[in-house]
Formats: sequence, C-alpha cells, structure tokens
Amino acid sequence: MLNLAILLQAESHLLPWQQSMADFFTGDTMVSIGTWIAAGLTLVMFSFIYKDNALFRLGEHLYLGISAGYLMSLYFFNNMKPVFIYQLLPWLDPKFGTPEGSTLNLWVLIPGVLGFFILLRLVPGLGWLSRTTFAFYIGGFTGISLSKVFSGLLLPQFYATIDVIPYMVTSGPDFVKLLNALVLFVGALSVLVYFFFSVEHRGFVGGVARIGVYTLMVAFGATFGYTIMARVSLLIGRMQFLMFDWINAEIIQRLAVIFRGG
Amino acid sequence: MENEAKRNFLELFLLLDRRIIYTLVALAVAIPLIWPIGLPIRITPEVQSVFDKIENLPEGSNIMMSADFDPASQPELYPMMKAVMRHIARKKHKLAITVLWPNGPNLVAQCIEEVKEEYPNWRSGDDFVFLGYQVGGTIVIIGVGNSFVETFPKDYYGNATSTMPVIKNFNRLGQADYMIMFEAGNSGDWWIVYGTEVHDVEVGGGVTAVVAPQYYPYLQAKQLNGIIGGLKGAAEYEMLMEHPDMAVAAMDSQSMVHALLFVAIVLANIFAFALAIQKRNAARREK
Amino acid sequence: MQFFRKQFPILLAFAMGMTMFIREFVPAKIATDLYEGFTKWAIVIVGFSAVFAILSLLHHHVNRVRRKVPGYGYSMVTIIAFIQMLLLGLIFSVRPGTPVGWEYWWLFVPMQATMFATLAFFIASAAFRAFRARTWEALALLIAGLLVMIGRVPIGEFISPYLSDFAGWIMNNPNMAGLRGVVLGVALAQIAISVRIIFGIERTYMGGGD
Amino acid sequence: MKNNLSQAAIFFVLLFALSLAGFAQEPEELPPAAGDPSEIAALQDADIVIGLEEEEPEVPVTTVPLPSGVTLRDLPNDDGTGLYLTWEAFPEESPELTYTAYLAETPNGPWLEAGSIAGNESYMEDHGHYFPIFYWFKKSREAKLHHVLLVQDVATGEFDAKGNAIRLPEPEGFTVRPNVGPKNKDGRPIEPGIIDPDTGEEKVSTKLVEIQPRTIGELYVKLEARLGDATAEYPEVLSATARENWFDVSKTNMLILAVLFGATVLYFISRARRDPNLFIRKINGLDAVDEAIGRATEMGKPILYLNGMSSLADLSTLAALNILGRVARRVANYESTLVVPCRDPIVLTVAQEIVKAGFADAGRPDAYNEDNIFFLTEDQFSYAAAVCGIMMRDKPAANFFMGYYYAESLILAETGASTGAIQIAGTDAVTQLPFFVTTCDYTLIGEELYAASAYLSREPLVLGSLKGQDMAKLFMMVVILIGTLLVTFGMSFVKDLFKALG
Repeated sequence: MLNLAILLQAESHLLPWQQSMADFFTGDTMVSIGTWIAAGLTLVMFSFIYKDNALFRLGEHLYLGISAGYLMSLYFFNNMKPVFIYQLLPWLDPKFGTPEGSTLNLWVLIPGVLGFFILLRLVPGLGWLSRTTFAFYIGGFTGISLSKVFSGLLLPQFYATIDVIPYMVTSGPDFVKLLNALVLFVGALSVLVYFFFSVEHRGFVGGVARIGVYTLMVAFGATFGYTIMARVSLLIGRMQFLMFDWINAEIIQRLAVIFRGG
Repeated sequence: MENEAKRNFLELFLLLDRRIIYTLVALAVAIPLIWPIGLPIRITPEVQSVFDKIENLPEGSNIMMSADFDPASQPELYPMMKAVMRHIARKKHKLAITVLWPNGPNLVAQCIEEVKEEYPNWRSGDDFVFLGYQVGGTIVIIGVGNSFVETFPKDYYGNATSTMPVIKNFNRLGQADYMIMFEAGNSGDWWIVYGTEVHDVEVGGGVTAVVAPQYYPYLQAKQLNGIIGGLKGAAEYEMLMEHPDMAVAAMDSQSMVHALLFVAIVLANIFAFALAIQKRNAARREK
Repeated sequence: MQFFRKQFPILLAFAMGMTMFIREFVPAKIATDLYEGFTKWAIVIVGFSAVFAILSLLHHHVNRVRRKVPGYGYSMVTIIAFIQMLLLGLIFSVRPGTPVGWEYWWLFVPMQATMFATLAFFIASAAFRAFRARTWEALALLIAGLLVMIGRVPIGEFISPYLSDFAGWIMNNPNMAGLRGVVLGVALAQIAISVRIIFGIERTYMGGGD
Repeated sequence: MKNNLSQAAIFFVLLFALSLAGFAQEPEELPPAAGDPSEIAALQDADIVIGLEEEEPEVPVTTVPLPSGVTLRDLPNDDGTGLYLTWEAFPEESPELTYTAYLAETPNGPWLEAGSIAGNESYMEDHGHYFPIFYWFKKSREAKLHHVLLVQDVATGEFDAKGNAIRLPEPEGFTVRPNVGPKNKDGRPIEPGIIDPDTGEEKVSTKLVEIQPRTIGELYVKLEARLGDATAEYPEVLSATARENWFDVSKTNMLILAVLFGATVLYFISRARRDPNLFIRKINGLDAVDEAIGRATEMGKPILYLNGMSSLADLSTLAALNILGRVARRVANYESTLVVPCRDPIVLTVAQEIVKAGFADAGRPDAYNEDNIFFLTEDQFSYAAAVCGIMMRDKPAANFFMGYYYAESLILAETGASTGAIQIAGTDAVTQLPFFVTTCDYTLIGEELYAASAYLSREPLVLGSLKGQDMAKLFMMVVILIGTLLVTFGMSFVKDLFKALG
C-alpha cells in the first residue's frame, strides 16, 4: 500500500486512471448524490436546535471519524513522507535521481527518534522517554517565543500606545483627531490600571479603573455585535446551500426538465 | 393578584416560545434570498486598503497567502478567499499558499479549482504554488520564513517544490511583497509575531467576524495594513472586484436578521425593565 | 536512571531555552543555521506528536467499544469512518477529485459548518430571552454591541451613513484601546510562562508519561 | 503596598541610568556634520546666474556636487555579508541627484554596480537596525545629515545549467560557491547541466541552485554621483573588510527589558514561596460568588459548577479548579448539593480530589458524594446540550462558568439565564466574554480570573507571576505617561528607546 500511494504522479500531469477518477468524482452524478447527502446531513445537524438527539450524536461521531482519517492521511502525505521518510529512504521517492528527487539526509534520524519517543507514551512504562522530546521541543520553542513576543508583540504595541498622541496630532490640528487620540490613550491606560492588582481600587485609582471597565465593555460590545454577524453569516451560508444548491438545482430544475420534456 | 389568564403583553413577549423565534429567523434569512432587496454595500477603509495594495502592486509581484481556517468558518472565509484569489489571478501576481489548520487544505484546493475555471492559464508551479498543510503552527511560520523548499519539499499535489519556476525568486517569506492571511482564530497573531514582523512584510488580515475586533490593535500599530472582517468584508471585496458572488447575495439576509435581532434585544430589555417596575409597584402597593 | 526521568529533561529544557533565546541577539551565521536546524527538526517531531494525538483518539474510542461503555455504538461509527478514510486517503490521496476529497466536501464540510450555524438560532433565542442589561457595564456593552451590529451591515448604512461611521469609530477607537490593554496583558502573561518553563519551575507541559 | 512602589522606582532609575550611559558612549568616529561651505555656495550661485540672463540661455553647465567625508565601514549587526558607505548630506538635495556605488575585489578590478540611492532618501536614521545608538540618542539632533548606502550580499541570483549568471552580470574574477544541491544515486552532487540518461544530451535544469551570499571579505568600493547625465566620481577608491558581528546592538533594549522582566517574575515567585500573603487587591467577583452560594443554599437547590472546556494545560482551567475548592468549602456546611459535570477525564479526577478536600476542610467529609462530580462527554456541543439538560431538570439556583470556553458558551449561558438561576462566570476567552457579561450577574474578566485563583490558593507560581506582571504593568504605565508627555512637546527620546529595531 505504501508503494501504491508513492506511485501517484504530480497534479499537473495526472495518470490516465487518476484523470478519469477525478472526472468521475467531479461529474454531475457524484455532485448531485453529494448534494443530497450533504442536505440530509445539514438537516440532521440542524435538528440539534430542538434537542440533542441520537441522529445528531451519530453525525458528530461520523464527522470526528472522517476528520481523523483525513488528517492521518494528510499528515502522511504532507509531513511524514516528504520531511521524514524520503529523507531517510530517498530511493522510495518516484523522482529519485532527478533534480526533483529527495536526497539522503541522515541528520533527520535524531528528530525521528525523539518523535518516536512520543509514540511510546502509548506503551505503559515507556512514557517518560517522551519528556526528553518535550524538553527539547518546548524548551527550544519557548526560547524563541520569549524573544519574538517581545519584538513582535509587546514592543510594537507598547510603542504604538506612546505614539498615539503625535500620530494623531501631527496630522493637522483637528478636533476629531485629538479626541480619538485621547480616547485611545486614556482607554488603553485605564484598562492597564483595571488589570493592576497591587493597589486597592479606591479613590482616583478606582475611578480610572471604572473608565477601564467601560472601555472594555465597549470593546466587548464590538465583539458581541461582530460575533452575532458571524453566526448569522454561517446560517445564511448553509441556507444558501439548502435553497439554491439543493432545492433549486436538484428538485425544481429536475422537475422542470421532466415537465418540459414530458 | 394577577391571575394566569390576564397575563399582560410584556410577559408574553418575554416568554416567546423558542420555535416561533427560530421560524422568524429562518424567514428573515430565506425571504431576502428569494426576493433580494439590493441594499447598497458601503466600502470601509479597512477593506479598501487591502484591495488597493493588491491592485497597485506591479504585475507579477510575490504575494504570500495563508488560509488558517476549517469548515466551521467556511461560509465566511471561503467567499473572501475566492474573491482575493480571483484578484491575484487577474493581476497575475505570483502566489504561495500555506495552510496552518489541519482541516483546511481541501477548502483551498477546491477554491483553486473554482478560480482556475475562470482563469484557465493560471497554473500551479508557474503562477502559484499551493504548499499545502504542514503540522506545527508557529514552527511552520518560522520554517516558511527560512525557506519554502525546506519546510515544504513537496507541495499539496505531491510535486517537488525545488524545481518550480515560481519558487526561483520567491522561496522565503521575506521575498514576499505583500501577505494576506485568512484567520478564524489567533493564528494571525503568530503570523505577525513570528513572520511578518521578523521579515518586514506588509500583511492584510481576512478574518472571521468573531475575531475581527481583536485585530484592530494591530491595525493601529501598523502591523496590519487592513482588515477584511467577516462576510460583510467579503461582500465589500466582491463589490470592489466588480464581481458580486456568494457574499453579496447574502448581505440582504444579513441585514434583515440583524434588524430582527436589534429590535428583539431592545424590546426585550425595555419590557423586562417595565415588568420589573410593575412588580415593584405591585409589591409596594401590597405593603 | 532516575536522572533521565527527572533532572535531564529540566536541564535540557533550560539549555534549549537559553540557546534559542541568546541566539536571537547574535547576528552571526551560526545563529541562523541553529535557527533553521531547530525548525527542521521540530517539524519532524511535531509530525509524530500529531500522529500520536490521532492514535490516542482512536485508542479512546476502541476502549469504549471494548468495554461496551453506553453509547459505544457511536464509537464504532467513528472507528469505521476513520479506517475507511485512512485507507482511501493512502491509496488515492486526499485532493478534490478523489474519494476522500468527495467525502470531505460533501460529508465533512456540511456537518461542521452546520454545527456552528446552529448557533445563530441560539443567539436569536438569547436575544429575546437572555441578553439583559443587568448592570451598568452590561448596558454599555449592549449599546455598543447594538450600534456595531446594525452599523456594520448594509441596512445600517442605508438608514444613515452617520450610523455606520459611528460604528467604524467604535471599532477603531474604544474597541482598539480596550483590546490593546488586553493584548499587553496577554503578552506579559505569555512571557511569564516562558520564563517559568525555561527555569524548570513550570512542568505541567511535561505531562505524566511515567 | 509601599515596598512594591519602591521596587518599581528602582527599575525605573536603572533604565534611565542605562540610557544616560548611552549618551556618554560616543559612537565610532563620525565625521563632523558641517557640510563643505564652498560646495553649497557654488551650487546656489549657478542657479541664480542662469535665471538672470534673459537672452539666448547658453546650455546650463550643471556641476555635480561631489559628496564629502565619504567613509566605508563594515556593516554592524549583520552576519558579515555587508559594508556601508556614509557621507554628509547637503541641506536640500534634489531627488534627481543619485549616488551609485560600484564594488570590485581588486583596487582596479572589474566593477560591479552594488546599489544606488536618490539624493533625498536613505539617511542614517532610516536604518535604525544598523545604527541603533545613533537612532536612540542622536537622531533628534542630527536628522538628515548623514547619507547611508548599504553594500550587502551582492551575488545572490540564479545560474543556468551552464553555470553562468542569469540575473547579475558576473565579470570573471569572482569566486562563487553554489551550495551543494541534491545528490544522485551514488551520492555525487547533481551539478547544473547534467547529461539526461534517456536522451543523452545536456538537460537544462531549472533547479534552484541557491547561491550562498559570498562572505565579502576585502572589497574595494567607489562612489559616483549623477545629476541628469553629468556624473562625478569620488576620487579615492575605498576599501574595507566585512566582519561577522557577534552581538546585535539594535536589540539591547529588548534584552534589558526581557532580563529585567524575567528577573522580576523569578524574584516574586521565590518571595511568594517564603511569604504567601503578598498583597492582592480585593476581587469583588469572589464576594459575588459567596453571595450566590448563600442565596442558592437558602433555597436548598443544587449548585452547578463548570471548569471550562479545555484541559489542564490551560491556565484558566487551573484557576477554575482553585475557585472550585473555595466553593466546595462554602457549600459543605449547607444541605444543597454541588454538581460538577466535566468534559476532560483528567480534569474530572482533579476536581473530585479538590471537592473531597474542600468538604473535609469544612468538617463535613460525610457530605461529599462522588457521583455529583462526573464525566459527561468530550464532544463540544453534546456536552453543552447535556449540561442544559441538567439545568432544565434539576433547576440549580446558582450556575458557575469558570475556565476557558468556545462557541458553545452561548448555549450554556442562555439556558441558564432562562431558568432564572444566579450566574457567575470567569474566563479569559475574549470572544465569549460578551455573552457571559450580558447573561450572567457577575463576570470575572480575563486576568481577574487568575488574580482570583492567586488570591484564594496563594500558590507561589501563580501569585509570583501575577505580582511580576503587575510590576511590568506599573513600569509600562509610567513610561507611557512620560513618553507621551515628552512626545507632545516634541522630544521623542523616551519613545525611541522602546522601538523594536531588531
């Protein structure tokens, strides 16, 4: 099975049998079968609105299995094969020997062994080996993120907060610009005060913290409005599918053809 | 004192049965789809700046694209990605596409098939390279910053990337003239922190409406040059492209449902408030 | 033996963390080679951890079936769906125009997209029955939310351009200021966790594994 | 409270002391900034003369102003593949005036164009990464006085099968080392221009042969100024050696801040180990929790507590479990039951231990009933639906939603609100906070959840990090105030210190 998958040719020039398979799966029959199945599943999943029922749970578990199977073959094609297996056994690559082929790179054995330690967690008693792998990978990655979070997130955002007043004021004496600058400056500072836990929120500090809360509330209001927009868009997307791709294309058009034809 | 029969209108509204609410929403979506109203769509500056950037880039410049979403946000980000991909194919820019979320690659592959139908001579290997999905999230971003060929020896279709003409002068994120990323979560922050800030690449964010507000601090700090927010952003982009498609068709329904929910929240709060006062007066009268 | 179980991982994490942190401040060629080398190795390791995640998911469902836990029928469905997708994927690859590509587009996409689309109905019922301005803060949130919700949609722009301009103002100013405070806080928290991991104080990520 | 502020003051003073030190350290010898007066005068006279004569205007002889004070040095903060040319800029230079640098490996060897800039661009302050000390301390005084032209890894580019450059004209005499590309079966590297085994003739390979940027080493550079078609060449040919730099000076601000902040967090964690009751302000969310428990237990109805949808690897799940401990202690001495449905098997076991310990602390070990803390399902939406089922059936008087939540939070909060229960939420999931705020009576926002758990558990790791982050926030607030104040009066000195030049 491993070799069969490797025999697959590149997309630009599919093997004849692959081209016919592709035509079959994107052909009309499979599309309309797919539309009917998709419509059925959509209605099953919508049934969750009334109450959690067996069909919905079946759909959920089916979707979990499909996603896991899809991911496993995806990992094999995109990750394990080109980055690991071909580096270790380059002659497995159908294009071996040509410039596009893979070349032997024994260095890849080290991460390979470390990665294998993770799989050993499934074996009772050998799980502790995976700690070395986590230490190597998460330790190294944490070192990178410690510096990058500073240069990519903390400093630019911090610099932009100090830069707020001139950024607004230098672009001409304009009341709205000055107001915006003040809102940005006071808002950001007051939110920092709100999340400051070493001082009791009383008196002046309490007042600034309240401004902070209200700034946060307006920000959450924006998230509230936008999240509603998102959920509604998802619903419209599915209704478009049900109404146009399914009812219109599969039912009305087919009936129209029968009537006109008959 | 109030008996069950004489329950006033306020309580009735607040205890509206769920099924009525659901049918109201379903109607508010379906009717405008069948009889579109055609409300004008106004272009916001955040979307305009992304469009202008891609429009004004000289032909054949390098654009990096990352599609980090899965079918859960397909209704929002798929039309957006298709509109931007259409724009890139029309302007004949060189395009490199990566996917960071595991369930996403086939959405991009389908989108490429559909754009290819409109632009037949837009070919993988010459005009674009679909690098596909690689496990690792941030590690892939760092890898793409170093070299496409080493992080993605084979592209999504299984071709070797090292001999592709498009890779010759576009093998690192640093060589991109612009980047557009489609985000459904905070992987956009990773692209900014580990990718575009490090290699000094201008980037635009096509994001789901759920996370759009979280990208505005990056916009003000000039770490982002524009934001295409939710299906409304996708509709604006389609209008700018003069190629109305799925997103524009959905805008009327979007408006109707929003209007319905606006009225519902306002009335519900007013009635609840009125009801509370009524109860307090009734309670005070009893004492 | 105890050393490899306890002390060595912590020392390794400290060594790797420090090297990759200090490397950031060294422009010499050796630093970029280290950076690229670590990334290439990390991608292979992460590949194995992804395979492990799927195997443990499968392991979980197989156990449920073996122990006949109530609802194990659902686990059977998951296992069967997984195996057929894996076999078809390995034989024909996963791109559109293959059996897996077909199943992805006509089974997986509708199910997941619809699952999240149901939330629109829950938002609608919450709009009628649950979203209340219980406190002054909630009132401020609702007012901003309603303005953005109606201003950022064609009907709002149709009612009056000022409405949509004001919604735009909310997005670019108070929303930006509020979430910037949150971003700064999150960045600090991330750095604090990184420091704890490198100095071996935080070990939850190592997980049990013994 | 007093000692916290004093510590912040120390950091603050330290940072300023450092920046003063920066003042004292004069960067390598930079030529005096004053332009050469005679040159400028010549330029201005020429313009006036032409304007005055009205009859047949003879061809205007444009004298090209020769740059003065030209120096060539190794480019700092790079990996040894760059040099830079610098010279004084004239006060107002026209964009038409362009400077071009040519480089060669021998003093009079073949010259290769290495880059050009226009007259009014590329000043020293535009290249902050390479000249950080100038950018931080001298930018405001010496803006637009020094031109900079970077001469960087020149020989990038692509070679075709025959090995000749496609993009860059490559005079001979250059040593180029194509990096070692793929190897064929017997391990020999595949060079461009291999013989195609099937057809036998030379196969042109479009293989990407990545050229290593040459370590430039000793190089000779000459500078040419051009205005229209008149050109002038700087008489002297300059030479310099590119060296690999071992410390990136432009990232010193980041290094200092990272070390300071790291040390603060570690210091506070060790202090929290010795003295657990470091000061944390009162979290009024916790009073709301106690009040909700009080009202719920009066009615004798159950209390529902969720620990979030994520696993132990997530900080907010740990915080949720800490708060669960307190709720358990409070509920122990009342008759009502505490129901804790879980989504993650590991979180379930930890929750059971915490509630058992809570009941024991309150002196009611007998009231603890393990069946109330149970595993529901791992699927996101089925879990939400099952919890809604419990809410509708048992009608708990108080619902607690702590920890990290995803899109299903709305289903939980909406059903809870419609049953009329008192609801308290606490999460750092920004996208879900709006729904909790509008449907719950009190919501702990983001870091407040961590503060509540630190306030309760006094666990050194959480408490120390929280205090360390507080110090950093104090420092940020102070610098924002001062930076903005100075900037509005035109002094961008403090602001520049925090620019990420790296």
